[in-house]
Amino acid sequence: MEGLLPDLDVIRKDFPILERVLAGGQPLVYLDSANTSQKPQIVIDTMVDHLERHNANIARAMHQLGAESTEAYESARDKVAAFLNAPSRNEVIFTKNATEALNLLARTIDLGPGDNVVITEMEHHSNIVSWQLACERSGAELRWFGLTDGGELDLGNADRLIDEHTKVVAFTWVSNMLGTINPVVDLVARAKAFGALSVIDASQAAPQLPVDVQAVGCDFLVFTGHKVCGPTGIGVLWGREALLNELPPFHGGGEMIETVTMARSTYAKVPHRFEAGTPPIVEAVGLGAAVDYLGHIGLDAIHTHEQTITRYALEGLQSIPGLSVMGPLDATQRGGAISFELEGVHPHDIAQVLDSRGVAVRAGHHCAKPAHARFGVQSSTRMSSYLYTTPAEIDALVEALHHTRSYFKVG
Amino acid sequence: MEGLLPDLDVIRKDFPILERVLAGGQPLVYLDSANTSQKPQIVIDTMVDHLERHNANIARAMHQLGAESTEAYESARDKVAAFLNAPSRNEVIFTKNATEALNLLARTIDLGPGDNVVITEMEHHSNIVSWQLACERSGAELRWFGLTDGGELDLGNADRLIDEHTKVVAFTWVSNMLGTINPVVDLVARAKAFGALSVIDASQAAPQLPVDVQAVGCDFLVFTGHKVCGPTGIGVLWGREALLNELPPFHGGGEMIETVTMARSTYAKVPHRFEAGTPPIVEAVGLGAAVDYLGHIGLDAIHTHEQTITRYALEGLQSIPGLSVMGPLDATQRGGAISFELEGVHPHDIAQVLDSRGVAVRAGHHCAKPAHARFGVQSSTRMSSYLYTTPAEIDALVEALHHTRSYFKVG
Amino acid sequence: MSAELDNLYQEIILDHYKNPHHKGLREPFESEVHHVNPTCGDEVTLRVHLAGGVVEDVSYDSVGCSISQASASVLADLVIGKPVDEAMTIHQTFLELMQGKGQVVPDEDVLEDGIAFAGVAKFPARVKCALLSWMAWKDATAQAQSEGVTS
Amino acid sequence: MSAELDNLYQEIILDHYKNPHHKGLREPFESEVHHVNPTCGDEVTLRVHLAGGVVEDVSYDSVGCSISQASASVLADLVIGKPVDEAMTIHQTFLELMQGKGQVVPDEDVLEDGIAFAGVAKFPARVKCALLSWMAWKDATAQAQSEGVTS
Ligand SMILES: Cc1ncc(COP(=O)(O)O)c(C=O)c1O
Ligand SMILES: Cc1ncc(COP(=O)(O)O)c(C=O)c1O
Repeated sequence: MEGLLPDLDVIRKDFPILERVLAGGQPLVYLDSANTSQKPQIVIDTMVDHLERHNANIARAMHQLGAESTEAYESARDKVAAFLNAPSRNEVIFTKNATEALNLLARTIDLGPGDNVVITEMEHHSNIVSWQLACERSGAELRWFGLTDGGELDLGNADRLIDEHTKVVAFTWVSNMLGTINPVVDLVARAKAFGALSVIDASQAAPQLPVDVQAVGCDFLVFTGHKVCGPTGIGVLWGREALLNELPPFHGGGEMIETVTMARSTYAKVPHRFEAGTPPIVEAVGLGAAVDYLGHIGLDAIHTHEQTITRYALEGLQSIPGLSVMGPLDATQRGGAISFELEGVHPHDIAQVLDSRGVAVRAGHHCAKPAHARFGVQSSTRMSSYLYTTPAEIDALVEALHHTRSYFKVG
Repeated sequence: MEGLLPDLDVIRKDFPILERVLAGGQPLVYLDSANTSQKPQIVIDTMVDHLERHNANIARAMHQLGAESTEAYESARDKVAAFLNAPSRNEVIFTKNATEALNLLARTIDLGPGDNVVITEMEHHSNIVSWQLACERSGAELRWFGLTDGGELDLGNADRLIDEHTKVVAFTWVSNMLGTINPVVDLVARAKAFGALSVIDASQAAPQLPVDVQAVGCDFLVFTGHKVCGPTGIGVLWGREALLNELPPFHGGGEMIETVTMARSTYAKVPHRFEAGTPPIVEAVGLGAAVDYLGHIGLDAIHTHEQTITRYALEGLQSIPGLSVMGPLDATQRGGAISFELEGVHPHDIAQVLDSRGVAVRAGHHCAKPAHARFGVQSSTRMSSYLYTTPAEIDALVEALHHTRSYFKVG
Repeated sequence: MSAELDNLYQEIILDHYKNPHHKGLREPFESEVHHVNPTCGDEVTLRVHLAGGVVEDVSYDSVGCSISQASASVLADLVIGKPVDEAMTIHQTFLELMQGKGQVVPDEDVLEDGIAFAGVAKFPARVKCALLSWMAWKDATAQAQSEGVTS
Repeated sequence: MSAELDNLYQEIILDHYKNPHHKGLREPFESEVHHVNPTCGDEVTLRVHLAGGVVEDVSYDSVGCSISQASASVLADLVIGKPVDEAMTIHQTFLELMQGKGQVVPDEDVLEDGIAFAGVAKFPARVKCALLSWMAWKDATAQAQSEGVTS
């Protein structure tokens, strides 16, 4: 199939879990990568090497292990900066996940009554609830872009939504439910026109397409480590250096200070300003190995692979009677997460039957309840591919869905 | 030597890094465990097994890997609950580190003008700056216990410090700089007498002595994974279930919700209430293995070992001309972190010379600037032992300190 | 694996799913609750009508998977018409079955059609589905009882 | 390892440490800054006096390790009396040496005693010590210059 990663077999060998055999001797067909990606051996080995040979606290430690650990942690920062094409390494803040990165912004960007924050109806809960809470605390107003029936942002009333009182426009690059790829450059420009800060949630974009913060021109961007082949416990907040240094501190603690007395303290500049306490060291090191791994394969090639698999999956899914795909139907306009409904069978039950055949998908609201509500559904089933996904795995999914229909005697 | 862990040699074999050979062929003498502990093989192997065979997102995933991962994560919660003797597993909240746990409390406990928060002068910056920021935001007043010349809490004015306007009394169980073990039961009782919440920073206590939240009677207690043989990226907030469920949400995002609409959301109960987003899954699993490991050796035995090593170290250090130890001099009254000054040589320079002999210690303010200021010093050198420390390593330290004096031609 | 699956989706469950008993919201009632399974979004609105220490009616409206739907139907069958105390005992028995990780042998005398849920206990992710309406019922009953006390 | 250590603690450094040049805060000055190394707590208060485009005086008070103390002393030696431009070039040269991870061969003509710091570049944790007063001096000089422009 044209467009697949050339050495797909070799790539699959990089991921030990893909050899897992599940109950009943079923081989694993992992189609839940938008939830979390699997980890290549190199990421695991890098973490093990760090823990077994170089483990020490960073920055504060003056000894050889401390120097090695600090060097490993800080070079992960360099790798992430390169991954995002960030102008400065200081702009890369390590957080615990994308959720923390979004909440950091929602807690530190100054908002007040009369201000408004604009989000969209297709956001992940992390990019909704964080701003709801910020608006409750500050008295600012929360506004949002609605969605078209085709699952795209409805920009029709954009000129009324974003105005001179808009302080933040926060939106996802790629929807984790609908797969929609949003016009980020356009949205950033609209925010900028009114002097609002733009915040991009790249949690689903960073795994599958090249992210260049300078080309996009946004003010802040976040992503999460465990979806880009890295470990859990690590996420990234990127922001323009000057903006970050103007934000008040978030957590108070070790390493974020300049000086501390009992009466008052002063704070360091970024990145340390926002990295209070012992950071996720081995996790950052693992993330560094992960973005290196992705960079080595090439984000363009990964993107083409995802689109190829997605096109094949869209075809296969639509061949199933009673199945309807939500979101854009053109594979070139979407990411690799495909949510769908199957008439007469509840998503949980679909996922359960699929699981009995080793096919792992997600069922539920995928932390996107408002997007589900918009389409009048309470939950859906989602398959999501990644760089290790093969067409044969899509075939297994399609076949298992046919089986599901006959199991529940629908149609 | 009476009091050492019986199978010290065997225990040392559990820690692969202890075989590291440093520059110049020097074996590693790791005396920086209060900064971060080393990791036993079982913790590393448990993490690797999780990543290679069971990796999936938790709670949300309906498939077999998801069930395995959720089971691993939730049983880590059970293990931590047992480690703390918590009445309910729901009371164990996984955070990123102790710093985040303290900041979570400082952000969510309701404070206002007229209220006060009482801390101590021997706190780690994480338990100072978090409350400074909370007091700045809320208009509450920050008060603190001073220290005696012997490095203990000065409780002389306790009755004036804690009063009916006190909302929080937050203090460390064991000082990371002075080693002092504080009278936590007494402090909790004083807080309770005025209806104030008690918050214990057990970051240095949890590694080395049995922690029983029911026996202590406190309201909240925090510790950090990487100091108890666990990985970085994971910490614990324990709190009474009813109190935790009354606190407003901290971060908004996935898993902490009950339901979400664009207009408003409702929130889950603990523990999920405070675990927004994908948590540090493999890190929690690693922490579970770590507390199991410690429990297997026995916290009482570890405590005795630490005291034995500490006593031996105090003797050895005090034999060095010009060296003065800060904090209590009675090994039974203190933890295993020993900070000291050496006349005529700056702590950096001491640490550097020690490092050239493979001896890893910490030099600086150890994130306890106010405690240093109290004793009129700007920085100190700190050695800290752990369950794998041998008397021979203390001998190596003492010898290296003699060498340092001669290197810098002092005395 | 198909055997495990058939064990989960017993005919009884699928029957209750296709033809749920007592479904729909009815009057009179002393309390109404709304419960959600936060991870998957399954929802139930459930009303309880008590009279003279007896569960006179349980009515509900719900969206969710076969397990959560069938379990609401079985719950209603089991508790309607029973003294509250006895209904609570049934609740406890069902709870123990669900939390038993597949090790508990169900008591058909107490649970009737509910024994079909024994297979669910082996699927931790689905236990919450099976318990959704049962937890709602317990909550609603407690509210109805305290209403009774205070009014 | 002792060789590496001797390479770090060159005699010149230890001499400057024991007998720092130009130490103490003096008048007149156009700007004073206070810099801290947040990780270890080393501090320096540093004053700059410029006149006619020349660094007339650099005076300082500092607490810290041998490397940070000696480097302040060497800095003062090197820049006092030099045109600001030339002093900035020396600053740049010293910075490059420190950030060179031990790969840069120091230029004795420019750095004089400063070449003794070549060994420090191999100890990443100590580079900040060596740079503390240099960063403070650059900051203070920039402030003094902008003072000059605005006043
Ligand atoms: C007493 C004490 N409290 C809090 C902390 C903070 O822990 P962490 O950096 O893991 O958040 C530490 C260790 O650095 C500590 O020693
Ligand atoms: C679009 C989007 N945003 C944010 C998140 C949150 O990421 P995390 O749970 O790692 O914080 C996710 C994934 O769960 C996501 O898909």
